[in-house]
Formats: sequence, structure tokens, C-alpha cells
Amino acid sequence: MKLTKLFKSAAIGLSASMLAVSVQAADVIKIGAVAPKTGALGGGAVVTQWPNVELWSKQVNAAGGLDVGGKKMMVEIIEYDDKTNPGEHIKAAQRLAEVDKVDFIVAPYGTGFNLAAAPIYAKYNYPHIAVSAISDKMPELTARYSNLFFTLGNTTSFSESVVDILKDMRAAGTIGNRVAMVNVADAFGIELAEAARPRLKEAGFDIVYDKSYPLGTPDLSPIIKGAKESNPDAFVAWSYPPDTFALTEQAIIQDLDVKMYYTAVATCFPAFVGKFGSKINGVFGAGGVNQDSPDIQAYFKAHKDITGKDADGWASANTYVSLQILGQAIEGAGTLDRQAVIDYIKASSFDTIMGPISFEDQISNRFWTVGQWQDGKFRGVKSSQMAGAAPIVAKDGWN
Amino acid sequence: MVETSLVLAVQNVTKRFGGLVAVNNLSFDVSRNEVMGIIGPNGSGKTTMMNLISGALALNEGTISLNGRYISRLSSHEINRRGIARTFQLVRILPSLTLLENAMAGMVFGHQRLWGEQARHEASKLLERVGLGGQQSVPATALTYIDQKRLELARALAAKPEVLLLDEWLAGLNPTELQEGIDLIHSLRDEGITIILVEHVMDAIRSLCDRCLVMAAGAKIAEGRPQEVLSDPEVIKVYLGEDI
Amino acid sequence: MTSGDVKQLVWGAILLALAACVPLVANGYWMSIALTIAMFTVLSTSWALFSGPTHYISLATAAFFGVGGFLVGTGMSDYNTDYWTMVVIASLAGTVLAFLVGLATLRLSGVYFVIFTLGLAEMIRTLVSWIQNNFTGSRGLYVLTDLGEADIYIHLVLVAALVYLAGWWIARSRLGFAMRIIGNDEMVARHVGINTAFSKVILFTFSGFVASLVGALIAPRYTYIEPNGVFSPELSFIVVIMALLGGTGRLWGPIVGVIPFALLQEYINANYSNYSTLVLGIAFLVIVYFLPHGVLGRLEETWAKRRRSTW
Amino acid sequence: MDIIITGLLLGGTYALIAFGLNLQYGVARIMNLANGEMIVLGALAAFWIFVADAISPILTMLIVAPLSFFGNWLIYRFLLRPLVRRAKNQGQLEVDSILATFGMAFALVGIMVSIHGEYYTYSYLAEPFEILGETFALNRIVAFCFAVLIGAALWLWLYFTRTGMAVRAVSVSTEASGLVGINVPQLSAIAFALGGAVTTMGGTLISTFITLDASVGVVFTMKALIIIIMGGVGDIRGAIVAALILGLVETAVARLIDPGLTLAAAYAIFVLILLFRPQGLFGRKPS
Repeated sequence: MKLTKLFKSAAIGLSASMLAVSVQAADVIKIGAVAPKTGALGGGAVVTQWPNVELWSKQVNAAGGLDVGGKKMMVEIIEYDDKTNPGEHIKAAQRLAEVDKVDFIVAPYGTGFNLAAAPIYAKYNYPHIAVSAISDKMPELTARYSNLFFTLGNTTSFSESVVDILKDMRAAGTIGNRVAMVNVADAFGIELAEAARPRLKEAGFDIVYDKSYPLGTPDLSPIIKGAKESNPDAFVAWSYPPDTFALTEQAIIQDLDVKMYYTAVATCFPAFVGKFGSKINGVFGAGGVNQDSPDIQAYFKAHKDITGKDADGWASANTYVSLQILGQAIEGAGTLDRQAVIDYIKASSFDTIMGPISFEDQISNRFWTVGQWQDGKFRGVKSSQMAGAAPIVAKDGWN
Repeated sequence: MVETSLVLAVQNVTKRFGGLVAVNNLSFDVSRNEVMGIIGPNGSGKTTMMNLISGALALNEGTISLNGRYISRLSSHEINRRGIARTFQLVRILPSLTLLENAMAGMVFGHQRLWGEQARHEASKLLERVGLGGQQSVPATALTYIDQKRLELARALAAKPEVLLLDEWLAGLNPTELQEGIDLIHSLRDEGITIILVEHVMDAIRSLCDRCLVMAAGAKIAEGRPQEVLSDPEVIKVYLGEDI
Repeated sequence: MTSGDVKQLVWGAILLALAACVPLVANGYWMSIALTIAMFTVLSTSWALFSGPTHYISLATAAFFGVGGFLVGTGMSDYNTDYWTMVVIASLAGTVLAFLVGLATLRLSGVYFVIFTLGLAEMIRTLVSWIQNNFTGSRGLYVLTDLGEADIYIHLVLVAALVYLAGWWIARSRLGFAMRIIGNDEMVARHVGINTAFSKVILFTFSGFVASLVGALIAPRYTYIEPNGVFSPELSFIVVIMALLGGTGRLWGPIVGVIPFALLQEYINANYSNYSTLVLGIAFLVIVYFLPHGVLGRLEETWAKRRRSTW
Repeated sequence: MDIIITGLLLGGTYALIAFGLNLQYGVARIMNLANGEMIVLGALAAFWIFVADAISPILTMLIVAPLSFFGNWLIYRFLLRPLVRRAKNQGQLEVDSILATFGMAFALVGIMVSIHGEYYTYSYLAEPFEILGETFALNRIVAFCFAVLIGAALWLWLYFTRTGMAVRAVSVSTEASGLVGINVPQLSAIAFALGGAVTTMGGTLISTFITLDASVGVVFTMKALIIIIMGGVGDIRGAIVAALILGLVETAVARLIDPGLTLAAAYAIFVLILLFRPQGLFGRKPS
């Protein structure tokens, strides 16, 4: 008796919840996100990628959802940890498409992952707005995958901008011709160092120290010592997050006194200034934002209020922008039809916290390339077509 | 005549472990069809000598030759393939294999190379011979210590060796088993196998050995027929202590 | 060949044929799981061909796998070589490397062997990074082919067929018998005339060849090859663990570890996405404590029981 | 000179990584693949407490050590002891402990990610310190001093106390030690717990100059394994010598040849040593 009752109520509950799901499904836009929470890139994705997914979805839902052809639809995020493993990522992407049947996806984190997953997302024709990917193969890839968009820029412009800064500083008489350059022996560091080498030489700089170090080197003091002995005017490191911290710590300790000091990824992280405080005033790093823009300031505030964390000074905003683009494209197309949304992205200009963004052959040419820590803020100083670049200052010791 | 019957020649062999000289400039010959005993107190280098012959250890100086060809630089599997098989002082069976497989192990890769049905057939005959018939598919771990020794002998014989090295193979047998063991070794000799044995059981040495080599502290102190050697005062002194 | 041997071959062929039919029914998601399973089945089974009988735990899989993937990437990106040419070159290079590594490890045993292979794999990984950085001058390694997951899967099933056939043959050959003797007692093995070095190197080389072939075949799935990704030491550990989980006593042992483990991992990732690592760890501990002899051991126990109860 | 000091400092770091695992593997016979995660746990504690209350990592280390000892003791008692008991031989135990500690490593990573998924980085004693006119990082020097202290304390304990002698006996032969009346299970538990405590202390110290994150543990596990194997299992002197060799080689290669080859050179040295001494520098020859 009791048992049948239990069964009955369970059955009613089950069908009710199934009903709820199907009702909900009609009103909800499902968006899948696969990025690392653990593994080699976990530490970076947790700063740059995940908080923005959270921030954007909460903001959209707080505003009542996205307007899809006159109907307000809430967004629901389905997230998976790819453990910084390409195989895992591909599997999770397939699961999003086949099992969860998500309507859209958030692009993966990291160059390799965006490229590894591109064929999968292309197969299901998801608009794939790759943020954290820097490559010179972008034109070839966008030709191959018509759903793929790039926003963060390419290797060439990143290395060119650094060379431009060196040229500017040399012209101003702050530095001479001696440049020490190091790179992490990983695809990212190798590509950038290779792109920079001929440009530096062409611009008449002497590369007085040019070495790589393996990923995961525990002690980078020999690098800084070696660089210091070469008596450079400028120091450029195509580095990854843990080495960016370690190189800078050693540079401070060894007092590597250069007027131009550049480290690449993670220089813009809140943890970077959190660790070094005012000592890193004048340090250059990859990326940047326009700190004076009211939109950016509002974004930073919302980021802190909603996720409880500080945004970084570069890729965070870009990641958020890519989600803004996706949201606006869905609203603009007025449908969840992916091809329509892709076509809309290709054809339209988007009003984002970084200003208007549009795509030319699926590649956006508006992005920051170099930023600099100036009085506690990471300001964009070099860019491709961005407004509001701050003037560069020479580094004046490690105080 | 004497020349052709020489099977194994050990010449001026020395083996050192760090500062310890385990075998010191030792020489002896073994003729075809002979049973040669190596005796001596514990730690006198008997087992080391066996290991040098079988290639388990590399010697420092000297040479060992089999049928006139040097084997002292060869590795143990090559020595085995030339026709020297052995048993170990502390029994080494192959625990996860069956009895039949244990016996077969000796004939697949060594001096005699059989495989397949023929090998199985020969191996089961050998098991029969050492007294382990009818237990072919029993796992080797199920055997008693004594039966494990029989099994090890079967494995050594499986190679159809020219020279068989027995390292205290008779130790620990009860009188009945001992007699069986001695008979077995006799019959092996009758088949033309040359045998070198390290042994403490004096009865066995007396009844089995044609010749004996007495070692003390790595060196040879006597060599000859068992009766002569065992009555040598020097040998008695070594065995029973200085005082007598 | 006994009738039992033939029966095994027929069964194996039927199962592999069934496995080859998976792309006909699976959707993309199940296809990618099947691909993962196929990849680890081949890697773990070929690993166990060497490590199962000898009990030598090799952590060098990633080195060979990495050489396969990396050479395919380099050849296609930097030298515009055709994919299949590179697959052949890469697996040959992996084989030669495995042969050299096999020779180098001969004197080692136990945990020294385990860690030696780990250190060697790491050395190769950092050397490759350095060479790429300084000489090949690559700007990102792309493996752009028209091969879909189903194609790659079929390739892997073919390699699996090769591995199982090799395993089946080895188990019936002198070589397999020699390996079992070596696993029992290497000293005895030498004294019954087995060239232990030769036997070990042969099998080690074969498993290295398979790993590099798999690395080359799976490369199109990743599109973009990073040395630190394909040489990941984690892969070596996972291969060992899946094989041990299944059981290395039989040729089909690893696969009964790979399939449930891959599915379990998938289930955890799908349902506990925020805590997947934690839940996976706990699941692991539960497996170790409740399946003491691996899946294979449990299966054989159950069969033994059933047989006893029916008789 | 500069190279030697830098190399020694790095070697000290490596010694900190390897001491604990050496005790755990050498005595308790547990090939602990979660060793690196213990290091990261120590680093996480230091980072967390430093960022929250600006408490010195040195102090944190003293708080963490007994906690870690207790925690590792529990792990051994309740998770590993059953494995030791059911293992029929050393090989079986090795396989089981690899599987079990691999699971533990996963679980620990999962826990740490949920506590703090970002990089653990902060500045503590990141100041220049001059020795013979060359500049070194003070935090590395402090860590080196502690490595020396911990190493010396372990050595004194192992060679001059009754328990220490018993521990060494167990490391030579578990069976024989049991026969002469040594309480092997209890000593193994102590060695494992102490090893864990030392490892965590190492992690706390290392966090002052290396940026870690929750998933980085496996890198340290591999380094530690290589060091103890290079030194010879269970030998504390071996671990120290191996750690210093690695530190010196890496630094010398970085300064004199190419920083890109540091790790390759370190592994090459390891490989060469094992080729010529298959039992490690101080290991006993297998009989």
C-alpha cells in the first residue's frame, strides 16, 4: 500500500519535473562552455575565462534574458572542465552538441584548444568566436571554417608592437640598441620569438641575449643573470604565467635595470600587481585595455561585484566582449538558428565595452597588443585601431 | 685419448668481490662422462665456481673452456646453448608456470631446441623420470621443497646438456629420497652426461664421484679420488678445524 | 594450432568487425568516446604485451606517442610532407627510438626501471622542445587533413587488430614463453638459454612502435600539435593505470579496464563537471579497494565461482 | 662561484621536494604519486594565510607540519595500511600504491581547485642578498637553510636514535626487521607521516619563490622520483647528493650552455647515472 503510494508520487514528481524541463527548454538558450579548471592552463582560465562566463550570463538573466524575435529568453550555461587536455575537450564539445544539444558555445581557452576544437564546432556550425587564441594562420583557418572568428590579434602584430615601442623609446633617446630576448620553449613563445627576431634586426637592434627556457623551469635566476651580463637596454620575455612571475621576481632581486621591461602573458593579471605592488610600475605586458573608458570601468566594477574577483587588464575584457557579440548577434538575428547568427556576426558591427567591433573575413582588426603598468593600472599603449592608448613611460628602476 | 675426453677445462680462474677473493687462481679439468665433486667448508667458493662456469658471474682472470672453446666471456644463455645446464643452491622454480611448462622451459631455448607437441611430449617424459609424472598441469608452487628440486632437475635435463651442474641438489633429502637421487644421477652419467656437483653429503660423494676437488678460501687444496682426498690430513684439518 | 586457438582468432575477428561498425551507429559524441577507448585500448594492450609478463612498468609511452604526433606535425607544417608519408616516417622513428631505449634499460630492474623510463621520456620531451625552438623553427604545428573522427577510429581499430594478432601470436610462440619465464625469474631464464636482452628489447620496441603509430594516427584529431601536449607524461601514467586496472595477465585484460574506466570518467565529467577531478579521484580509490586484482581478476573470480556452483 | 651558489640553492629546493618521498618509499614502501600534491597543499596553506593575514610562511610551516603529520598518518593508517596488508609481495604493493595514490592525487587536486583555482603567488623575502659580491634571492637562501636544517635533523634522527635505527633497518629489509622485533607497521606509519610532513614543509618554503597552482603537483612528483632513484632508494645522503647534482647541473647548463637545455641536461645526468650505476648513487646492489 505504502509502496504503491510512494511509486505514484514518485511517478507524478518525475513527470512533473520532465514537464518543467520541457517548458523551460522552450524559454532558455542553452550555452555550452568547455575550458580548463585543472591542468596546465587551469590557473589562467580561472582568472580570464570562467568569471566572464558567469558575469555575462548573470547580467543577461538579470536583465530578463535575450530578446529573440520578440521573446525574452534566459540563458543557461552548461560547463565542463577539459583538464587542459585536447582529447577531453573534443569529447566535451561533442557532448555539448549531441547530448546537451546546446544552442551556442563559448569559445575554448588557449590557442591550441581553439584550433583543436575548431573542426568540431564547425561540424555543428556553432558560431565560434575565438578569444584567447593568437596565431598567424588565422586567414587559412577562417577560410577553412566559415563559423570561426578571431578577436585577439595575431602573432605578427604582437611582436611588431613590441618592436614599435622599442623604436619609439630609442627615438626618444631612452634606450639604445641592445635588446635581451628570452622565450618559453612552447608553441606560443617560439612563435612570438620567431616573429620578433627578424623585425628587431630589421629595425637595427642588437639582440644581445637570445635564449629559450623549457616550460616548468624551477629557477629562472640564471636567465636574468645571463641577460643582465649582456648589459641590455631592453628586456623582452615571451613568457607564460608562472614564468612571468618568476622572471619579474628575479629581475627585481637582481636589479635588472632596463628602461624597457616586457613580459607576455599574465603581466596584466591582478595577481601580478598583487605580488609586486608598486615595483612593477612601467612594466610592459601583452594586451591591455583603455582604463579611462567609462564602459571598461563599469565592466571592471561589475566583474568585481558579481564574481568577487578582479578582472585582468586584457583578455578578461576581450572574453566578455566575445560574449557580448554572441548575445547581440542572437538578438540581432532574432533567432536561435546558428547559420543566421553566423551570418549576422559576419555582416554587423557590435557595440561592446571595447568600442565598436566588426569582422573582416571573420577576423577583427581592433585589439590591444601591448599594455603597461602605470600607477597601479594596466593601460593599453599599443594597439591595432583602438582608441585611448596611453603614452608610454620609461621604466625607472624597481621601486 | 686423454685429449679428446676433456670436456671442461678451468684454468687459473680468479673471482673477486671488492676486496674479497672468492675464487683464487683455480684450475681443474673435467673429462667426458665423469662425475666431479667440489667440496669444501661453507664460504670456500664452491657456489661461486659454479656461477662462474654457468656464466651467472663474470670472472676476473683466467679462462674456462668447453670442448676446447672458450666460454668464459659468454653470457649465461650462450653457455647454456653450448650445453651446460644447472640447478641452483636455493631452488628456483618458475612459480606461475605449470610443472610441464617448467620442464619445457629447459628445452625450448637452450642446447636442445624443441617446441610444440614434441616439447610437451619430451617434457612429460622427463617429469615422469624425476618422479613427478601425472602432475603436468599442477602449478609449480603447489610442490613440496623436495619436489621442487626434482622439477628443477627436470628443467636442467630438458636441455639435453653435455655438462650438468648440480649445486647441493641432494641436500635436505631423507635417506630413501637420497638413494633415489643418487641412483638418478648414476643413470644420468650412464647416459653420457658429464656432471659437476657441489655437495656436503659425504655418502653421496663417495658413491657418486669419480674425482673430487677440495676448496678452502677460494683455492684448491686437494684433488683426486674421493677416498684418497677425504683421508688427506690437510682436508680433514680444513673440515674439522685446526686442532686435530 | 589447436581448435581453441582458431576459435579465439575467430572470436577476436568478430569482435573487431563489430567494433569497426561503431561509426555506422554512433553519433559524434559516442564516436569521440569510442575513439578515446580505441586509443587507450591500443596503447594499454601493447604496453601490457611487454609489461604484463615481465612486470617491468614502463613510463615511456608518452615519449613514443609524442614522437609520432610531433613528427607528423613537423613534417606536414614545416616540410609540406604528405600525411601518410609522415605516419610511416614517424612510426619508424618511434620504433628506432624504442629500440635504443630498450637497449639502454637492460641493466635496470624494479622501480629503477620505472623511473628511468620516466626520466628518459622527459628528457626526450625537453630535447624536442629545444630542437623545435632552435632548429626546426616552427611556427605552430598544424595537422590539417580531411580525416574525421570515424576515419581515425577505423585506423585505430586496424592497429588494434594488429596488436591483438601480435599478442595472440606471441602468446603461442617461443617469444611469449620466454617472456613468461623472464617474468618469473630472469636468472633462470638466462640459464635455460633465453637471450633475455633480445626478447625484452623486441617486445619493448614493438610496444614503442605501436605507441608512435597511435600518436601519428591521432594527430589529425588535435589539429594543432604542441610538444608539451603530445609528450604529456600524464599519458604514460594513464596508460599504465588503465592496463593495471584491467589486468595484465591476459591479452584482453587491458580492454576490460579501458572501457569501464573511460565510461566512468565520462559519466563523472558530465555529471559533476565542477568537481570532476575530485570525484574521479574518489572513484579511483574505491576501484582500488574493491577490485583488488583489477577487473580481469574480478571477472575470473566470478567465473570460477559460477563454475563451482553449477557443478 | 656564482654558478655554484645558485646551483646549491636550487639543489636545496630539490632536496626539500625529495626528502619526504624518500622516507615514504624507502621505509613504508609506498610509491606515493600524490607527493607533489602534498607540496602544493603546503604552498596553498602558505599563500592563503599570507594573503589573508600576512602571516609569514615560516610560521605557517611550523603550523602546517604537525597537521600534515597527523593527516598523513591517517592516510597511511586507513587508506594504505589495508593495501600493505593484502599485498602478497612487493610488486603487488607497488602496483596497488601507484593506483591508490594516483587516485589521491586526483582527489587532492580537486579539493585544491575548489579552494583556490588561480595561481598561488605572493612576495615574501623577495629581496636581494649578497654573498661574495653576487646577488641572490633571500627567500631561496632561507629555504636552503631550512633544507639543510631538515636534512640534518633527519640524518641525526636516522643515525643517532633508536627509532631512527629501526627505521633504517626497515628500509633495508621489512621482513628481517619484523623478525628482530621491530614494530614494522607502526614505524612505517611514522615514516610515512613524517615524510608527508617534511614534504608539506618543503611546499610551504618553495611557495615563497615558485608560483604554483593546484594542478602543478605532478611536476614535483616526477622530480622527486627522479632524485630518490638517482640517489638510491631509502638513502637520505643519496637524495641530498642527487638533489645538489641536479641543481648544479641545471644552473651550470643554464649559465654556460643554453637555458633551453637545463631540464634536458638534468634528465640526461639522471639517465647516465642509472646507466652506469643501475642501483643509484648510494643504492645497494640487488642480490
